[in-house]
Amino acid sequence: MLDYVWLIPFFPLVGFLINGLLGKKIKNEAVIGAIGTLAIFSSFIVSCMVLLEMIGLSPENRVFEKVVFPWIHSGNFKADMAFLVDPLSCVMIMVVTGVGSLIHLYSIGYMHGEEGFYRFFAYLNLFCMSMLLLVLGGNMLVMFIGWEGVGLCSYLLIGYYFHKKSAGDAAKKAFVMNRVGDFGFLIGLFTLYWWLGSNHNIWTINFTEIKAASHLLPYGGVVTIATLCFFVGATGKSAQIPLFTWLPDAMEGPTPVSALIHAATMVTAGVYMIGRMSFVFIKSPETMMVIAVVGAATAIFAATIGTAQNDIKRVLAYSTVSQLGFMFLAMGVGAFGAGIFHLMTHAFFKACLFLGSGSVIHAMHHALHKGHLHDDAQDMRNMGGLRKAMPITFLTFLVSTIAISGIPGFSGFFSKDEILWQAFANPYHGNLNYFLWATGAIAACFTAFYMFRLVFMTFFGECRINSKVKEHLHESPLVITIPLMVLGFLALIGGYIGMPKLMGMLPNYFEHWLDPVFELATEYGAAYAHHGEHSSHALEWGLMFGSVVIAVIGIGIAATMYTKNSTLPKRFTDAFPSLHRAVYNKWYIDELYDFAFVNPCKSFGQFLWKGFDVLVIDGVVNGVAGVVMGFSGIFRYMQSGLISNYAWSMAFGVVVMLGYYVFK
Amino acid sequence: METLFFLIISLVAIVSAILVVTCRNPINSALSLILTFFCLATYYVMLDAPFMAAVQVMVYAGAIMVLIVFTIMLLNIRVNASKSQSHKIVLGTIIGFFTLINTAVIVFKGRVAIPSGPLTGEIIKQQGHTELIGREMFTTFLLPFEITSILLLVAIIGAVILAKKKI
Amino acid sequence: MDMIIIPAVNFTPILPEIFLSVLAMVLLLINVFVPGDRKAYLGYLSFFGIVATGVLVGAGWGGHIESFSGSVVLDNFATFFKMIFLVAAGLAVLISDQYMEREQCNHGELYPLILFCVVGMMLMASGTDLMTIFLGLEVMSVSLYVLAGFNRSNKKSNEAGLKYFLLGAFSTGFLLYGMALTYGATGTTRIAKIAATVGQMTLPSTNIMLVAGMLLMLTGFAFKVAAAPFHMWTPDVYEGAPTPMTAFMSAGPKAAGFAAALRIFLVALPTLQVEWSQVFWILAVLTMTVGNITALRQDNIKRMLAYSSIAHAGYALVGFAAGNPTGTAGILFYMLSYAFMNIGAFAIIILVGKKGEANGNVQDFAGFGVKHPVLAVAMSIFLFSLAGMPPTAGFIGKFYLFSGAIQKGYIWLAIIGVLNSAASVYYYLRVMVYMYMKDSTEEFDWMQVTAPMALCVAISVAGSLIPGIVPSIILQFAQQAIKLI
Amino acid sequence: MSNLLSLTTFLPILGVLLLLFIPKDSKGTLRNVALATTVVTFIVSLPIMFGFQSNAEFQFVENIPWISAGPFVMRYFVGIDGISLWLVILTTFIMPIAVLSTYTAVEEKVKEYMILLLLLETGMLGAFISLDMFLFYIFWEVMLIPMYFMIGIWGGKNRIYAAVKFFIYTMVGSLLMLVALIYLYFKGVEAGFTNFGLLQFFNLQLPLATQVWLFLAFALAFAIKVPMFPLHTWLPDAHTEAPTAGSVILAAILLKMGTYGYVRFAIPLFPEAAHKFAPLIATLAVIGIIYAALVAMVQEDVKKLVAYSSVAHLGFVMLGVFAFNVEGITGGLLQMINHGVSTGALFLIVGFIYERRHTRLITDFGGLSKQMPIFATIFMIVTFSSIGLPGTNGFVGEFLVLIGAFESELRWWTIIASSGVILSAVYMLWMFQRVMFGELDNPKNQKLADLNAREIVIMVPLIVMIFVMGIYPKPFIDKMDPAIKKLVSQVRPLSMSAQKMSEAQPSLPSGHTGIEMPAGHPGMSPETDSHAAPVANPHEAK
Amino acid sequence: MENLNGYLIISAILFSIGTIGVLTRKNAIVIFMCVEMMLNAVNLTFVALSRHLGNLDGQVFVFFVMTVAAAEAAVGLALMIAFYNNKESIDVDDVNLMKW
Repeated sequence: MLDYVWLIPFFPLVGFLINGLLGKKIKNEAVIGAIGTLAIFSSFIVSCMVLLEMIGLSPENRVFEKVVFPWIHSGNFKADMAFLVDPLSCVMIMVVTGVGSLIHLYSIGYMHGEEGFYRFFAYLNLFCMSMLLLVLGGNMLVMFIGWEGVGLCSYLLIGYYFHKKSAGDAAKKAFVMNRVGDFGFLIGLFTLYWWLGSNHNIWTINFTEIKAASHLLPYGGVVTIATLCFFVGATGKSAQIPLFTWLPDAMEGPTPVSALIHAATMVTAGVYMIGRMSFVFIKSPETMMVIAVVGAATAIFAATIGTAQNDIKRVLAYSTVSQLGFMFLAMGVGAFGAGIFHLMTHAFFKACLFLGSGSVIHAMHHALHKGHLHDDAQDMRNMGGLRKAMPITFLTFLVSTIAISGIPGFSGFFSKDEILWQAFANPYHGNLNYFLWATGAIAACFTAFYMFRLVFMTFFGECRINSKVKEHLHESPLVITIPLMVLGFLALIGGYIGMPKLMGMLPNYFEHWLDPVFELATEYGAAYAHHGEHSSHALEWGLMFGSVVIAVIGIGIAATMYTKNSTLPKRFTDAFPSLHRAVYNKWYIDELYDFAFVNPCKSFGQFLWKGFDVLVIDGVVNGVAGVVMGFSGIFRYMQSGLISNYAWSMAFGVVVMLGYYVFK
Repeated sequence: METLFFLIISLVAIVSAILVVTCRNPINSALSLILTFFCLATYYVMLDAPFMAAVQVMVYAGAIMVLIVFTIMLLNIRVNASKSQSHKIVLGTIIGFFTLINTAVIVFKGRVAIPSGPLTGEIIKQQGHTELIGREMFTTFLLPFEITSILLLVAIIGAVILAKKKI
Repeated sequence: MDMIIIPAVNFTPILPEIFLSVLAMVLLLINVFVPGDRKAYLGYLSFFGIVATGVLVGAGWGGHIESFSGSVVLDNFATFFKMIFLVAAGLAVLISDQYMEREQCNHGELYPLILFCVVGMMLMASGTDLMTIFLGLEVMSVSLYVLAGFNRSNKKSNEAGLKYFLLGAFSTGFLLYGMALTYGATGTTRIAKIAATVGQMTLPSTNIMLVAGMLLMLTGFAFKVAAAPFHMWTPDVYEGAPTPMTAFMSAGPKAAGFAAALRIFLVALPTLQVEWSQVFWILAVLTMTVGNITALRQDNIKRMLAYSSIAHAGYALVGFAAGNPTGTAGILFYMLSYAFMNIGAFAIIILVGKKGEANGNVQDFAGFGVKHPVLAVAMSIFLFSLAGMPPTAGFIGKFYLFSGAIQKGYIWLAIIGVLNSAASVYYYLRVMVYMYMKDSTEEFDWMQVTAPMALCVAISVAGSLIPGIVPSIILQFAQQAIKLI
Repeated sequence: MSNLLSLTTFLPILGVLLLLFIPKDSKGTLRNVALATTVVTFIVSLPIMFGFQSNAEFQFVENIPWISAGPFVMRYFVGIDGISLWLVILTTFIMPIAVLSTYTAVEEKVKEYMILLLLLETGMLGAFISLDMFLFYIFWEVMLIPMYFMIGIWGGKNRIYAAVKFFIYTMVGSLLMLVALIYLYFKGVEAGFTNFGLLQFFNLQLPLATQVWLFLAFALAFAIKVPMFPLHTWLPDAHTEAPTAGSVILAAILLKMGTYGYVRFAIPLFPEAAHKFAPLIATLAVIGIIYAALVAMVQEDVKKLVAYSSVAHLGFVMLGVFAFNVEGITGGLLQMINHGVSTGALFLIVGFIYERRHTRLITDFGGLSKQMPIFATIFMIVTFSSIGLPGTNGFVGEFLVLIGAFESELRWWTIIASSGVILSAVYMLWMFQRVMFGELDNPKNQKLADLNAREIVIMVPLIVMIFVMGIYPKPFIDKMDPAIKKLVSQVRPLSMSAQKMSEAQPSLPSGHTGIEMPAGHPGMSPETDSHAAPVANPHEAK
Repeated sequence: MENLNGYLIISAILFSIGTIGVLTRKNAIVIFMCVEMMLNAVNLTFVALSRHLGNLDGQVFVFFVMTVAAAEAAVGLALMIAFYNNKESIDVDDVNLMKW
């Protein structure tokens, strides 16, 4: 089956082509939806088979490379359309195809009746294909196809409601920010390629070959540069500081898109990429530190913003940013396995959350539509008390919320706790570890707070929606709720495959599975790891307990503020108006970017055009022409028409000529 | 003696030449020019070229100048035509002056070819200037001589075309 | 006292001249009997005469005969230039009748004058004696004075004639003085003997009399070819003269000036090449620049082409400055091509023009391209050729001229030349802009394309294009012509 | 068929002759004949493509005496190698598209238009196949004429200014090149050459000072044509004013003349000077990339925006070419073709909406996606191709350019140039968004018709090319590879440092990297890489 | 012949005066007369040189120059008459229709 690994991205491609080219003719939503879903589901099946086959192999043999066709061969440079299957990509394809299939299914219901239904499915399939290319790519360039491809699909899907200006803007913003990241990715790629090539004559961008040659890479130095560049790429794709602002805006897209792309899969590409090249990243302590710090900072930063948002999807978006921060934190502290683990669990519960919110929005929208109201269907201030109307949604949502908050027993707990523990106990960052841990813990607290704030505002309390339409609120159809239930279930149990050794109930399958991928990194990391303090089990237990407490505190605050004492939030915002405004406006980051980059660029462009291009360059060009023309005028008036002048000119010529030779 | 004569003639020639340029009245200019031509004819005699002198007087002073004077009369040009602008005179004179300097230097510094021809004063006297010229003209310079006929024909046609009242 | 025995002379070298002179005289006689509205027949007659002369001239290719005790020679150089004159004259004759008819000055004497003018030019090209050259030049000039003022009822034509005459006479003074000084320095007027004498001189360039003679002769020829600063007459005379005569003047006498100058400078004064190259270098730059730049702002198309003609003299002077076979062959080629393209352009101007030299502005060409596509294409070809765009003859010509300069090491001269060439494109394009890109309500319904006109345009198009595509057919002759000097 | 190249080149002239006999009112026939001519030309050019052997030799060579006078011998010497092959094919490929695009766009003076188009094709093909420098120059200049008329007659409001500017600007450069060309020839004559044939001049050893001047002259001419910053200002004007087909050809092919000129002439003829000036040219190229992108960003006219984007794209080409390594030059060449396809398509797209709305101002549009879904799709694909999205042609070229440049001494330039990748996304997407997204609020836009069959037929080949070249560029690269290697070897021996470096390092066989890697082997052991190294890099292996 | 330079200088002076005349006078006929004076100056040079060199070429040349002068006079005066008929003036400053 491994030889047919190319089928995995191929099915969605076929789906894309069918829906994209013929979708308009087909018209029948069921058929279109079925094609789209089947395409990705077939991939899922193949993925499962691949996974099984991989499991059947011994751990050290779990690397398989497949060249489908040669792509760019020029000079030293060789890039094939090659796929790499190893434990890491297996995890990813499973997540992508699995969650993807569910979301496709969900979309059939959610997108029902939308104009351009076929377009949506086509894009969705295209996205899956790109994402699969990304994770399966056997070299950086194939990965880059996927990398950009998912950006493209993100663009297309965010801009799905293209008649809305905000959607268009958001789409463009997403793409451009991603491009900034891509720029970093490319430079990183170039640096690595060039350095290995020129110093060791290993001209390659193949992951396996780089891995084989990675012992040649120095610690720090050029690797730091390259990895930092790669990391810039990761921040763009995974919405980390400073390139995170596109993700909340990306919520302009349909909700399944948010679930699939902006929560479960695409945004994790950065994490995946770092995991894929862990053996390179680990060689640069500086980069690792930067990653860890950026991850932690993003986690807390986005979490703070999340506390003040009213749009249900925006809260989730910031939550996503924040959770991605956790993953980066994990990568940065060398806990690659934990990061990927969190990636996976996050995919489950965040997809569930988004789909749940989609279900809510769907219902709200439906209700508002029936009532001919134009209230915002996504504003939590219009919701409340939905748990009765939408029990399944509520339940799954709640499970996922608990998971994300890090309550023991749910998937999020295992992964997040592992990250926090590693942040504290990793051997790489010395004293910085305390800060990392503290930041992560506080972020976790915020997470619990805003997630429960969300739950409380949406599902608990009184229904704040216009009473006229209250009776129109219904649970969503099965096609929507089935994915919710599946995902909710996964959010609940997904964590058990990666239980910490500490708990010892189950072996940490997940970490073992990924071991072959990351062992080299650990080996390299050992070169500069501090082996001094051996952390005790007690400490680990203590920290775990602490993090649970923190989460509970967050939940408690949320409960107090949004169920018990509903005036509290208002009082709070009144007490710190500027703080609230700042948080509500996302710390004015967008404005800052506008001020620092966008507007200067535009005005610089204007200046270059009107000022430089037209005035200076064309001015010179036309100026030369003007000067020549001016001379033309002068010469013309020398031609006075008077014979004496003409004769004078002739005589003058003679005199000068003779004079020169006579008096030479 | 000859030098003195030469100087006197030169003085006359130059003065009359200046008069050609300075006289307001074209008729006066023309008459001064005739005087210059006569001076030149004198030079030619001094240079053992009596035939040239004769032709000079006949063709130039006689034919051409008569033609010019005749035209002046015909056109009845007002004597006191407006004066030339002074800048024109100044600039013109400057150029003329430089021309003179240049040519003078050329004359003084230039190397004239070594006399190599067969003709000396005696031979000219012996054979007669006219005959010598004639012989040259009909042998060595036959073609140019023929060309002059065409030239004159063209001039005639031209003059007719341009000046005849009605063609 | 002996009889003067006229030596036996070989008339072969001047057969064409004789033929043309006789033809001219015959035409003069016939003219008396041809009524005013039939003067075209004289034109046809002279055209055929010119063609016949062309055959005669062509038959002399390859020969080398001196005659009239060294006053004249038949060689390839002369033959080539004679062909150029005949082309210019032939084309001019073709376009004359219609114009003269329109301007009501269709006097039969026109054709003999043109023919005499050609005789003069031929003598300039084949003369090997300063006297022959001088007289040839005068025959040409006197004819041209008349031709320029031929339309005597037209004030502009009058002025043109008078201006040309006064300035021409003035320049003759310098030319003559130059010849006198050369005579003084070398003791002869025979070009071959001058060459021999100068060749024996030690350091001829220090003999200021010789140098001055050379410079003054150069002045005279510079006037004829309209090189700055002796060019000032050109625009006025070209504008005022009857258009066919302008066409003729721009092609024929210019070539004749070059012919004579080439023979004198290359054959008689090769030892002074450093000096005259320097002068021509500067003259070329001045001429090109003044011509091109002034042309930029001209509206009257004749005047514009006059400035353009100055510029072209400048290009040719580039070849002259180079003074090597490449450059000089380039001059030969260029003069021939120039005759075609320039007269062709003037033919179109005549066609577009109205009585009284009206409709002669660039703006009047608006819409021409639509109404008369074929003629407009022809005009475009002429203009592109003038601008030196491949694949026209003008390009090859310039290529050889500039190559000559480069071969000689005058890179800057070539660069200035090409920059000029680029600037010149503007005003040539301007005509095309009006022809094709400006709309006009003008119907051009007064235009009559008579057969001779059409023939002239056709020949000119062929002459501007074919040498551009297969230049060898002309260039090899030019090369041989230059070799024999 | 030894004269296939000539046949291809002069077939359009045959078409012109045919057109001359068709009355000018039967527009349909005129168009069809022109189309048929270009299609036939394309078909005739196909055997060239398929028959082309992947080696570094010039193929389909014809070498006939042409001019021989004085010191000059010019020959009709044509032939193609891998570098020119694709440009020839690109030309024949674009031309039918260009002709087809004029079916409704040009209603007046159809005959003249078609004649000019065909003449232009001959000119362009001629320039690409010429191996005689003089012949090249002739074609190079000849191309100007039809283009000048196309802009000037069928152009927009400011067409005359644009046409004249285009003409004179280009002329200035090329005339200086002519001077250099002649000078070079005489240098060749001194070295014993007897004609203008290009290939022998590659072996001419010129002192550096001479090379510098000659290179500058050539470079100027080509830089104007490319156009490189700061000589680019004729381009936006020309593009904005030109009719659609004119813009398409201008962008797709004429601009390539400049870059082609560098590859074919300026660099191999004067390798040392080229090396010397590489930093300067790279700087200008990079400035061009960034500058043009910034300027494009604030354009109000779609066409002008695309025009500026051309400047940026060709900046990439220049950067790649001046990397002087196989990757860079391959990338540059691919980028040339890509740009031809993508930007040609963009101009066609602009033409489509211009035909419908008679405006190109971005603000006049908005929300067209709704009204014109097919158009929107095509537009989007082309936009992304222009941005250089992986999977489309634009990426392959751009990437190779960047990686090639990064490998060479132009590392820092590459980094700056790469940021052009961001900017290109900004301006293209912003434009796309403003035109296609948003509310369809302008009433005039509300009844726009989507693309008709003809327009789709025009676009489909381009779209196909966009993907084919993006996904499977191998055939393209394979055919051009030997020629590029040869070119690099012509240039490379002079940069000793690079050679020394590769000699000093033990190296990996470049033949099999990773492809044949057995499954399940996580990389090779360190020993294998350092020892198995008989052949270093292909530069030496040439 | 010792006095050659004297003749040559005289002719140079005459030539220059003629030039000045051409440049400063306005009357076309006078200008023409000045040109004639220049030609005569050259003639003097020719004759003097011819005598000095001992060959007759120069003198023959002079003969032809006279012919030329005559021909030019005929044509030139005819042109002036034609011009006068149109303009009622023979002033060269009135020859001003065409300029620039």
